[in-house]
Amino acid sequence: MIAYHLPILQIVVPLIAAPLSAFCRRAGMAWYLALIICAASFAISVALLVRVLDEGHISYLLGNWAAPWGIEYRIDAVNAFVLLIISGMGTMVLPYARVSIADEIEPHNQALFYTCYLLCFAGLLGMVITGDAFNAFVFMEISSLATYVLVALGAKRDRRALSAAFTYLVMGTIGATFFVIGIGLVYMVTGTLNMADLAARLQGLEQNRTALVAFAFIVTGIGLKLALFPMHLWLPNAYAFAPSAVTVFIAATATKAAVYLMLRFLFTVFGTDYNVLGLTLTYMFTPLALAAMFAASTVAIFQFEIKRMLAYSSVAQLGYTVLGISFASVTGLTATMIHLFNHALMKGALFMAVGAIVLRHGAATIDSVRGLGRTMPWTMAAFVAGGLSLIGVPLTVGFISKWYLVAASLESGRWPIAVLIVLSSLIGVIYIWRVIEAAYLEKPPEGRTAREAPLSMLIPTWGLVGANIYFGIDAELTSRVAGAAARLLLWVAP
Amino acid sequence: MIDTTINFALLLFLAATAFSILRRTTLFSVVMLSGVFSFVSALLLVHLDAVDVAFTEAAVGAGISTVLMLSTLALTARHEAPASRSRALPLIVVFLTGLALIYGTLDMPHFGDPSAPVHTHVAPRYITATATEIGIPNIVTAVLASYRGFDTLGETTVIFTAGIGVLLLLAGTIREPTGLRITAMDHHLVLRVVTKVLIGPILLFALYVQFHGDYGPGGGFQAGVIFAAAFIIYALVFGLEAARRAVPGRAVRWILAAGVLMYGGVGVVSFFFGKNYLDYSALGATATAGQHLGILLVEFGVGMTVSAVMVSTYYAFAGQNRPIGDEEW
Amino acid sequence: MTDDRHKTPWIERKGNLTWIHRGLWIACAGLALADFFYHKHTVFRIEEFPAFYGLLGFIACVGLVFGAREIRKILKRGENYYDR
Amino acid sequence: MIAELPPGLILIVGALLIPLLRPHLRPYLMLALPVAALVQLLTLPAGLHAQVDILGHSLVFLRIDGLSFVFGLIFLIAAVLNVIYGWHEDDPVQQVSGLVYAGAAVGAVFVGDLVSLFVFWELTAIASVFLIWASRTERAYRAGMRYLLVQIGSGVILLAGVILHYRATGSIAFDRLELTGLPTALILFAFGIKCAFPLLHNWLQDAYPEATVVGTVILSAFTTKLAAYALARSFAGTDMLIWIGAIMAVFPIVYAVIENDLRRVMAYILNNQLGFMVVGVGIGTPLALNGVAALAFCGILYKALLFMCLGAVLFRAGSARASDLGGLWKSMPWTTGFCIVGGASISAVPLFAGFIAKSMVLAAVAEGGHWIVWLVLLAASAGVFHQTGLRIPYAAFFARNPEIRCREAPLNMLAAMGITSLLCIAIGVYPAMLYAVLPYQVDFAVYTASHVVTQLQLLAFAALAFSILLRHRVYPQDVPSINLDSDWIYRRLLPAFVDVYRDGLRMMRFRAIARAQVRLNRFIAAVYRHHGPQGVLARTWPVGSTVLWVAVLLCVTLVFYYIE
Repeated sequence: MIAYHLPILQIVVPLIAAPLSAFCRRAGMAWYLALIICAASFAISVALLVRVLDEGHISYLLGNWAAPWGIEYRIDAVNAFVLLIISGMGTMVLPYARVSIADEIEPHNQALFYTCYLLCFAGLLGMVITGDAFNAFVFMEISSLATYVLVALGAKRDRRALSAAFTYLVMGTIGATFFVIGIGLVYMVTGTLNMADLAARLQGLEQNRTALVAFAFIVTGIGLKLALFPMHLWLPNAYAFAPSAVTVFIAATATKAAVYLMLRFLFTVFGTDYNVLGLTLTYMFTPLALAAMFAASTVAIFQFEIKRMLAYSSVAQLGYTVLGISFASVTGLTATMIHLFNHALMKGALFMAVGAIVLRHGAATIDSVRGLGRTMPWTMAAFVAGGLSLIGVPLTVGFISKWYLVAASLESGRWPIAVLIVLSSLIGVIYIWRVIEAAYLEKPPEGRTAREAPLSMLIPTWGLVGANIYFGIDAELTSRVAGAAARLLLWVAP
Repeated sequence: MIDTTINFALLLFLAATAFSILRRTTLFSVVMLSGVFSFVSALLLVHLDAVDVAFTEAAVGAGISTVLMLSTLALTARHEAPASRSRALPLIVVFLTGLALIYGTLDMPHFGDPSAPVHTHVAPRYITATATEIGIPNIVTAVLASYRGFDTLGETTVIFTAGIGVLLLLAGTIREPTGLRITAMDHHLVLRVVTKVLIGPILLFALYVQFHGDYGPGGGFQAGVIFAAAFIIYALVFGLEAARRAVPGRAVRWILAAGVLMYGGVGVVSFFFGKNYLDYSALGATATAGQHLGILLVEFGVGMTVSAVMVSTYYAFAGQNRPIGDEEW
Repeated sequence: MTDDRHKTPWIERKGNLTWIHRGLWIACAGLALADFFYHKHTVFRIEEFPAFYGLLGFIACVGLVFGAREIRKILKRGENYYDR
Repeated sequence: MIAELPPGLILIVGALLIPLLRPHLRPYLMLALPVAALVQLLTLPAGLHAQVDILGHSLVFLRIDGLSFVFGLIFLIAAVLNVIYGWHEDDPVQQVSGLVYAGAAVGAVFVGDLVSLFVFWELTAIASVFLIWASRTERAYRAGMRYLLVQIGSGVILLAGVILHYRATGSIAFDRLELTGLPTALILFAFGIKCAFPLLHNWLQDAYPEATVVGTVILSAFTTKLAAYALARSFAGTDMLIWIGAIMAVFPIVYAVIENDLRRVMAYILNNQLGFMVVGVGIGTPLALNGVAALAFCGILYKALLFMCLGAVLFRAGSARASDLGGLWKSMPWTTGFCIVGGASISAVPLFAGFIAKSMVLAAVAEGGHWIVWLVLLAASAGVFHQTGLRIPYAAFFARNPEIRCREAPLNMLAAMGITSLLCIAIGVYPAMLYAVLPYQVDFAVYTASHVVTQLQLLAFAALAFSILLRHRVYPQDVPSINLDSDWIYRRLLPAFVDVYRDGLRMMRFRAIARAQVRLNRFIAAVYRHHGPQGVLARTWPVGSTVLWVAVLLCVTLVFYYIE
């Protein structure tokens, strides 16, 4: 009975918990509620993934209205995997968030913060789980609005958070509007909003210019949402000025959901046979991904604030993700899917470590981490481990991602890209090294009384570091799911 | 023929308004013009037979958002800063993109074409089956609240999120009430009397729109906005403090959450009857009775959240700074 | 004299050092000559060269020191080189 | 169960109990642990014990055969000696880490699979770094950090190799490996780092001299010998190793000559001794492997002895730098004597331990017909004598520059040095004692006239050379300095590269910005002419530009699609 309703419970549990938590007067209560709800949500997504791997796809009809008329939830290996990433990271962040949020947000806002967090959480899950194009837009709106607010809440620490959130709002709204214009246009030529139905009815409309315009709008709109270079300008500030816990959460999940939507529309809705797909991948995605990998990494080298540096690194990492898409091969999409997971782990660990530094020192700049190797050994060790993973050192998840990417580029015969992937990792070494150098080889400034971060922050951080290493050694599970997802997207029989 | 003429006239008027908004630098007139723009759009929507949308557009676009923009104006400058960069490049880019888009539209189905995919695939079922499956005459409401009821839950949550955002970002900065504030429009006797007379009917109308949504144009969104409009008028004329005394901020916050809870909760109830989420047919003796009840309840939830968000947004905006004095109007 | 002996131990007196030095020369000569009086177990032809081991040891050490002196010119740095 | 308890585990578990005891009781427990482990080792029969099956693979924690027995034995003896030497030390950090380190090394010697090897491999790295950090100085902290990075790196590479090897062959057995592809190459590389192969060596000279007095002695015994054991186990007979070993035997001596810090001189000599072992492993015949085992056995003893002496000097005189020392023989006569014994042993003077072991390796090299390597090794052993047999005793105890007065080393240090010296001499006099524990049947006579005379010749002439060079003041002066080594690559070159790259990019960026600014200024000026005084670039610029990008992208894609 419950098993049957799991798909909708995945969304409804956090969605209903959000207004409930708005009744909480004290932050502690709201936090407990959020923690329990997110953990339950994580359990549900695990159950869903297991079921999907066993049975193939699951379909759930909302209001019991048959598919093209009502809204359908459709879960397969692709979105079950992304659901797992989002709910897992959402749960990991909460124990971490308590101390960090108590420090970084005005006391009277803390209870409602968790409401907003739950909304964002539910929104992201909702846009991933659904099989209906318009429903995806609605939930994208929920998550986006909540994210803008969450970012703006960084204003207590730094007033620039407000303008960062505003920029993000403008860009995000343009992205969402483009997306909904695209959906409107495909609705115009097909008369349906259900993704599976869309895929069927778009067959034979290859030459239809309205569909082409829709395709362009959707790709550009989601591209904006996933910070496809050069449409990434909102991202660094948003990540840098948001409260630390929020940075961890959105860095690990928000762009992942957008990448998922991109994959869904490119491969499931428009399909591999769509005439301009190859064109888009080769002439738009490949160069933009490569540009992101190099330009954003290079910008990261010059950043003084570590959060901002990591944010630019995220843009570069999204370059890897998009590069995987651009190969349009099973290996390439496996690389993308696995990198979604892996990048969430490594950036989660890194941003958590940086958040701990922010908690103790009020800021995380190259200056403020000087000598921290000794005063905050566990935090800095976690940063180093996360950094190694980001660079792609063997035995970390970063290596697995790059391995698949390089394999995909060699497989497609584009070996210069493999060389570029390796080269761009070397740039990563430089900016991570700057932090390590400051933390371990430089003396702390006089008169600093630093303590190690509280255990409630260290444990989730190290949990993620452990995951970085575990899934870096035993990539069996992730690569199996990612491979299954890639085959599904490309309509290849398993 | 007459239809086409009206359409063209309205569209032309819209374009003219938009263009003059672009040209203005006095923000006050820009706000007023955008109110006009919304009104014309509402008219256009009425003419397209989308009366539900027209309702919302008129109430939100022309009414409440104008008020909110005016409150914002009170906090910022009255004049737009002159553009600091050349407009040539953006203009060229926009022009080219526009051309490309127009070229793309040439393939669209013609306006009102009965053989367009929109009219042949999903829509026919809504038109034919609503009467038997849902049992209400307003197909728009049926689609909105039942067939695609989950989208509407999502939209309500979007509004809820916006409300939470306003509370988080603005409510904390509301200033302590001062004596000065209450004197806002005390000596505008005519206004006070007219407002007092009007508020009752407006509230009643809101209730009508709310509960009559199954049969005629209307529903939770429109009703919520109208309801909120009544309050905002009251607050404008009698001062924020008076409005707060009538409905305190805390109550608004509760209603805000309760609306979404109500909508989401109705969906949960169907679980207990072994039905899928948001399957209202379980709620009544017969399927149509259940649908009817369900739609009524969720629309009420929407109305609660929408009106609460509007009111709390106004509270938050208007509480930011000194009220606008008479001499400034 | 006795006092002097106490002050500078035997090993540190100039003359005795010279004797140690001379003793070394004599020992070396003796060992080199010994090569002719026993059966040398050899693997390589070169081992049969008289006093081969001695010469190798000598050359190796001198070469080592001279080589090191040259290399030092390139490698030597101040003691705080890395701490700067 | 007790019967199969791995000796290494006794040390590790026991070490964790040490902090619980009162300070004055700790040394007794510390001594009891390796002794108990030794007893345990001697009672265990040969074969595989303590196997654990995990995920279909059996992890073997205890494999006793000829090779592992001799290494385990000497490791435990070294652990006993270290405890005695460090008896006076009251520092729980050093006490625990020293024993855990020894236990990990013993554990690693007895494992039978690569996964367990990795675990102990990393444990040795982590436990040993505390011996360096225990100096509690800034220099030691940094050196320890670098040491840890290298050691952990070695472990990580090992694990990568093991995983790939498992993928390729399905086996995790820690046995002979063929150097055929990337997996085994990675494993060899990992061993090579720990064994201080040329260019991978510098962590040793960098870190060992920074450790504490006791710590350096402990460090000298285990890490590199463990690597030598691993090489002998897996890569015996790999030709490449002969040449690597030959290079290793020579070039550290050159550094030793010009090095001022005597403990660092010893570190270079230690590296050179490893070279002999690596050559032996490369040859891989039973005689050669016997030589390697014997060399490791004796090497641990006499190198520990020399480090102990230098440690005692550092402990009493406060420095171990050649330029600061001299004339100590009067103050520390016993230490002087033990140092000479150690020097004689390492230089393979007949009747001392080194003679037995080195002869075997040299004989094996000659037997294999590698005449260049043979010559190189001979020359290297002359060099070793020149450094450790002559220079260290001379510089520390006999040189005349500064006269230092201090007390003789503490009794426990003297006892440890004395026992070690006795062992060195005993092995040299009764080689059969050592032969009995070597992995293969020994069929080698060491005390032949030929061996003795040729060796004496070599040594005497080397001594002559030393004395001539000293008299003629050709010998390089001992002055405070350091010499560049391969660590320069990561301590100077790489950071410099990073700086250059960073600076280069920064320059480019500045130029680009400057150029852009010129244009921007013109542009602003143009706007200024047209739009009045408020033409400042506002913060909205990024938003505007992104929107512009979006529009451009949309437009370009659309046009592209239409053309298509």
